[in-house]
Amino acid sequence: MAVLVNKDTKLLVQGITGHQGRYHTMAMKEFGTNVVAGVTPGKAGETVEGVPVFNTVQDAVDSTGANTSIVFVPAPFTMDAVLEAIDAGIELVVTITEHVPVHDAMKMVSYAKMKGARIIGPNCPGLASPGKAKVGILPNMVFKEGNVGVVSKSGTLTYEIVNSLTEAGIGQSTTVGIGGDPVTGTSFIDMLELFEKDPETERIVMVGEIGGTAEEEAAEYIKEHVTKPVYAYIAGRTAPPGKRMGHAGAIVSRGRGTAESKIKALRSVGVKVAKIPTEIAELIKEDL
Amino acid sequence: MAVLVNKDTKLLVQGITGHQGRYHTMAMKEFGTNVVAGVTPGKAGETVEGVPVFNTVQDAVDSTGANTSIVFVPAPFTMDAVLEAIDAGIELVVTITEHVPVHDAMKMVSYAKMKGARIIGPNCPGLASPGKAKVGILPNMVFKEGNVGVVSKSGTLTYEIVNSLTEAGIGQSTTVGIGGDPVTGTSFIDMLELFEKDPETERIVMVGEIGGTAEEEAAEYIKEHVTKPVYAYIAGRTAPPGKRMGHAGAIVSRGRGTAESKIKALRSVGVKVAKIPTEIAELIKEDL
Amino acid sequence: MKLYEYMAKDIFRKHGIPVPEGYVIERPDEIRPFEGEIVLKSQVLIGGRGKAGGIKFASSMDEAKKVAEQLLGMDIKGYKVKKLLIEPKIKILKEYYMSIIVDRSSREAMLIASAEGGVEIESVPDEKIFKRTINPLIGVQPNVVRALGYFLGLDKEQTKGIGKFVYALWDAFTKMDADLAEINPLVLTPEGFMAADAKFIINDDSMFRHRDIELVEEEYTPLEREAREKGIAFVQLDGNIGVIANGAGLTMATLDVLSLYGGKAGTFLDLGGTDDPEKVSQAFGIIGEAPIDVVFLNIFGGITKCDTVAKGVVQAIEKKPLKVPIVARIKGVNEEEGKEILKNAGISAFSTLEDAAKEAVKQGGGA
Amino acid sequence: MKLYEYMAKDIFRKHGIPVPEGYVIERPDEIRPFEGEIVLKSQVLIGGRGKAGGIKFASSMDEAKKVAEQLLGMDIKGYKVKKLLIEPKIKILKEYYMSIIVDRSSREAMLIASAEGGVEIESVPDEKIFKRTINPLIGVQPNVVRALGYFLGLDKEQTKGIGKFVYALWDAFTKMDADLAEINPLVLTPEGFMAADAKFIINDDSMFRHRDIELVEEEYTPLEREAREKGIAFVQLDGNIGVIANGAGLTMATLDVLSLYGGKAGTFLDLGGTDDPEKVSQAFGIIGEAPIDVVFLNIFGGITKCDTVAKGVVQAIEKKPLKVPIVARIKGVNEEEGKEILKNAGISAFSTLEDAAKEAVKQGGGA
Repeated sequence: MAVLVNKDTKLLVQGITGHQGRYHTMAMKEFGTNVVAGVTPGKAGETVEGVPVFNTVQDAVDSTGANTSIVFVPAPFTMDAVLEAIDAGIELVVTITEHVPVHDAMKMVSYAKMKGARIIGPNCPGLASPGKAKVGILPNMVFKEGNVGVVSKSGTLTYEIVNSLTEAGIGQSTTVGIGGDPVTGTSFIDMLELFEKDPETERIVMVGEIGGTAEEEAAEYIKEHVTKPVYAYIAGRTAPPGKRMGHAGAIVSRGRGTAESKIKALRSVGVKVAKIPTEIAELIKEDL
Repeated sequence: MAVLVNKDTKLLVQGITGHQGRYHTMAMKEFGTNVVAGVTPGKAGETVEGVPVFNTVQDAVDSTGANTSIVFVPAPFTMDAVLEAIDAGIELVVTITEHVPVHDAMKMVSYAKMKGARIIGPNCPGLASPGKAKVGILPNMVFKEGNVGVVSKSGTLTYEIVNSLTEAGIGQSTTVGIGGDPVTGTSFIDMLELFEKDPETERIVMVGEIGGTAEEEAAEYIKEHVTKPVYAYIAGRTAPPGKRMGHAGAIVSRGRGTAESKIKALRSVGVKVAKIPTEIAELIKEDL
Repeated sequence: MKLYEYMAKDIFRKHGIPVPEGYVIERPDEIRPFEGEIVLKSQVLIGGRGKAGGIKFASSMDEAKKVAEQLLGMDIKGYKVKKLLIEPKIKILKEYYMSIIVDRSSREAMLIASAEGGVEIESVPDEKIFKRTINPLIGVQPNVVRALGYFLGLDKEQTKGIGKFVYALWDAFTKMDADLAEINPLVLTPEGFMAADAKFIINDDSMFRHRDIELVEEEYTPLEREAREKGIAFVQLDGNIGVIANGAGLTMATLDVLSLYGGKAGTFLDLGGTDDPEKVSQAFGIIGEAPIDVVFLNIFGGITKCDTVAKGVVQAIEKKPLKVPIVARIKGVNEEEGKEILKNAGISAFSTLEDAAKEAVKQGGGA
Repeated sequence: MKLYEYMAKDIFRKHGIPVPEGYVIERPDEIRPFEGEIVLKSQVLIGGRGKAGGIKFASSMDEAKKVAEQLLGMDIKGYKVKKLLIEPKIKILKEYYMSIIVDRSSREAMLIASAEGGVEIESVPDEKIFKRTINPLIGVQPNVVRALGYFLGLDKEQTKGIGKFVYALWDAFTKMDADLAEINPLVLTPEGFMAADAKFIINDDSMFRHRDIELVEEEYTPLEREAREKGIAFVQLDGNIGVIANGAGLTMATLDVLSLYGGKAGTFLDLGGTDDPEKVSQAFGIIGEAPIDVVFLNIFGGITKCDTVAKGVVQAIEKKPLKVPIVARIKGVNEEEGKEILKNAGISAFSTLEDAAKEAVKQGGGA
């Protein structure tokens, strides 16, 4: 077992005929993901990497039984694509697209909640369960099957950390990039809950960054609900207030969202916080 | 155990200072319900039947820990009252008010789903679990504690049927009037699911009426999911098409919603359908 | 409240839905000079008026006036034509169907459309009907329009055109609290899509938000209208037993039980939860005017007590005696007291619905 | 994008929020004749301009022009005053605070208000702040306004007045895709409530829906503005090491690691997922203009391969050589090939972030 994706995942790629859609359809198939359908309006009947393309998500679901979707469509149309997936009964919608308007993000997250669907992202690299399936744009070669669950706001930084785990011989159950936007469908707490329940996950790595209070809230949650060891890295210790560090959410403003506050909160509930990204592998090794 | 209400129910009465609110606060207390608070904007500090009144639901919840609400406020303001209850974290909102605009009903039902709350009604008599609690306007004296779960679209007709059960010595676990409006928060299927799971409920009585296809859908559900014996009565066999029989939902139009179709669907899945309301007690007695 | 076609089209126009430029007349001499051909459409609330001869064309003033004379006052399935909607005849390339309704099962709205327009949607096979629920909190989204375009076989430009239609119809549906907003046929003309016909039902419980809409009560009998004004739930039926009961479900059940014993109800009158003597009086006033042979009163006392209702009944008939006998069935709280009160007023009161129903059928001269 | 007060007030006015009748000037002689007293407000994006002397009053034309002359061109915390908003002085009975923000925790909007207006909301104790999340699909409902009225101690009439404010502010917040819409102080005047000040941030990712809004870029340095135009995520910092990395998280981590070894970053430049040589070229063009002593390139190769990025870097510096040395850290897919390419161009490339960081700090003359 792994969380959110597994061998039963039947993946639909929304925006499959675009550059990113095509490339990652191939990469996900190589990882072992069962990609069953693609959607691009007006392109029904085509195939991409052997995957049939449909005009609408409903058509794709009716024909292939797709239960999970990955969204590559441009930001102005992302909300519509996500709502279309939810209305067609897709249970997990992984939204890769960045620069999605924050009001669109709020609306689609509310709608997903109403309909009992889960959104990961927007502006996220997706997730990967080595040996099972990948729904995202994370590089295939950094992963190794194992028992550490990784949840992160970042992309490349996560690959770096996962790679260092793999190099240290520490495999992962599932790695999830939840995205660094202010409003995302899945939070640290959501993932902590899933990892805590997952029998295959023995340890949890959390990669946070400045901005918001999600890490502090996660610390509260860990205190009450998480029994598995948690390791963390928080990026942005030296970021000056008022400056947005790339991610829409990564900003220290009005005295909130500092790395110090997050690190303090996590340490106070027993989380081991690494000083540099690659130190996480070392901290885990010490505990093994 | 009973469904939806029990001894842990802490009830808030919205519109407590009105005529209906006052009367039923008394009646519910007599039934044994733990009525902890009332809300009427501008009336904070008053008491009704010994129950403290607050200006807002949030104030009431903060002060009393209310977890269930009954709504008596007039139809034009019902949606707002229900949304206020949901936002304050109330889990079960029993909406007695009739003549609620159907678009308001759709909105509040969607909102409840998003927030994980349950609405019963609008335009319903509420529910009663004898020996435990009543959240509604059903007459106290017709009930008797027992193992039959009753779900109904009607008010008085339900009292009549429950009374005949009681007179025949057949007690009830919970009786729920879901309301006869086209859009209601809780459906036959929702209640069948709860009754099927409830260890205290051994038999289920369903009181339907013409209009819509909820009874047909319930029959489908019974076929797949309900193992307990179900008994039904359907009102409106002789109602002419196109005429609304009191309830906003009770109308046979465009060939849909006839009593025949409902009775046929229910009989086909093994439900015993009574010809006259009081026959239900006899049908149950035969099976005992 | 069901609206006349011209009222529905007014609403459509206000919400941006293209409709033919028309006007309403009540007399033939109100027809305005025109070029080409016009259509004269009888304004009645019943469907199938075309087949019943309620829609005619004319290509000259003389002909138009003659046709108008013929249509005005005409009886269509029991409805008298009082108004005509006059519109230029439209060049129709293709007919579609579109509606938005309140969908009970999903508890959301539902968009329904078909390329088979102009016929009753019930007669169109399922696979030719497009159906999508629309959540009231999110509204119509572009993906719904795209799916609709593909389903109807429209090209990109046409899909854009029908999209405007759907958004506007949604706007009218939600802002005007509709139970139903239907366009049948929705026609494709050389100038684009247009609503050739219009059906619109405003949710009765929402009328307080739409006081500017002219009241339409044609669908009710005069007696039903009187009852509505008094806030009494009353339906006139074609039997001879006048049924009064408390609660809609119980009243329906009473009708059914009567029928089991060979009787036929002439009224459905739901007293609701009231035992206010004034209200009971009004109810008996309505029943008294209905063409019935016996009144059947069925009361289950719960919150409303049997004796208070009985007192109200006695007061009502003392004030204005009924010309027909009353058979009563009284059950529930304070049953005995209620029976006693009725008995003193000469009304036979039973405990079981069956016994009472049999007696009512007998007194009504049936079975 | 943060708006100037006068732009924010324009938006407020359009959405029905009462604001003082004002106008904007860029020269003292643009002041119009007035009666009574006016206020001259420096238009800068930084808070605390009042305390910094950026807001002045005047009661005659002469005085007003003198004050305007003094304010225009003034420096407030590094921001130059280019425009003044001229408004009549308002009679203030009481000051309140109100804002709507995007709330990350609830993933909904949040209405915040306080009877303690005119001061930074951060300095107001929690129990004096009203907070209610507003779901974006349902919007502001009357019960929220009621609760707000009770909290602020308003009477029924005042609650109605502030309700209009909240609905209008919600309208502006949602229609204009705001991250933040703030009124501080919201003032009670003898004529009712009014927005005395206005702060408005439009969500950057939503600007494509608001092309009519004048672009404000004052909050960025000229180099940051250039980068924004090229679509490069770039922030200028006050250290001397020019950091380029791929991915926002990794770039931040690079800054942090440098600091661990005593270095200080002068730039934050996130290449994102690109290995397009043109984009890499542009990035080096930006870095080259920053006042730094060494460039620190940190690449983790995943989807983007190390060697393609390395090729892009070499192309970029061949086209336009940097005046400072480059220290590189290359790790991940095709790491060795990437290192080889950089080595051939004279760039020392490390595998571990620690080693590379130490070298960069050394070359930058630090620690």
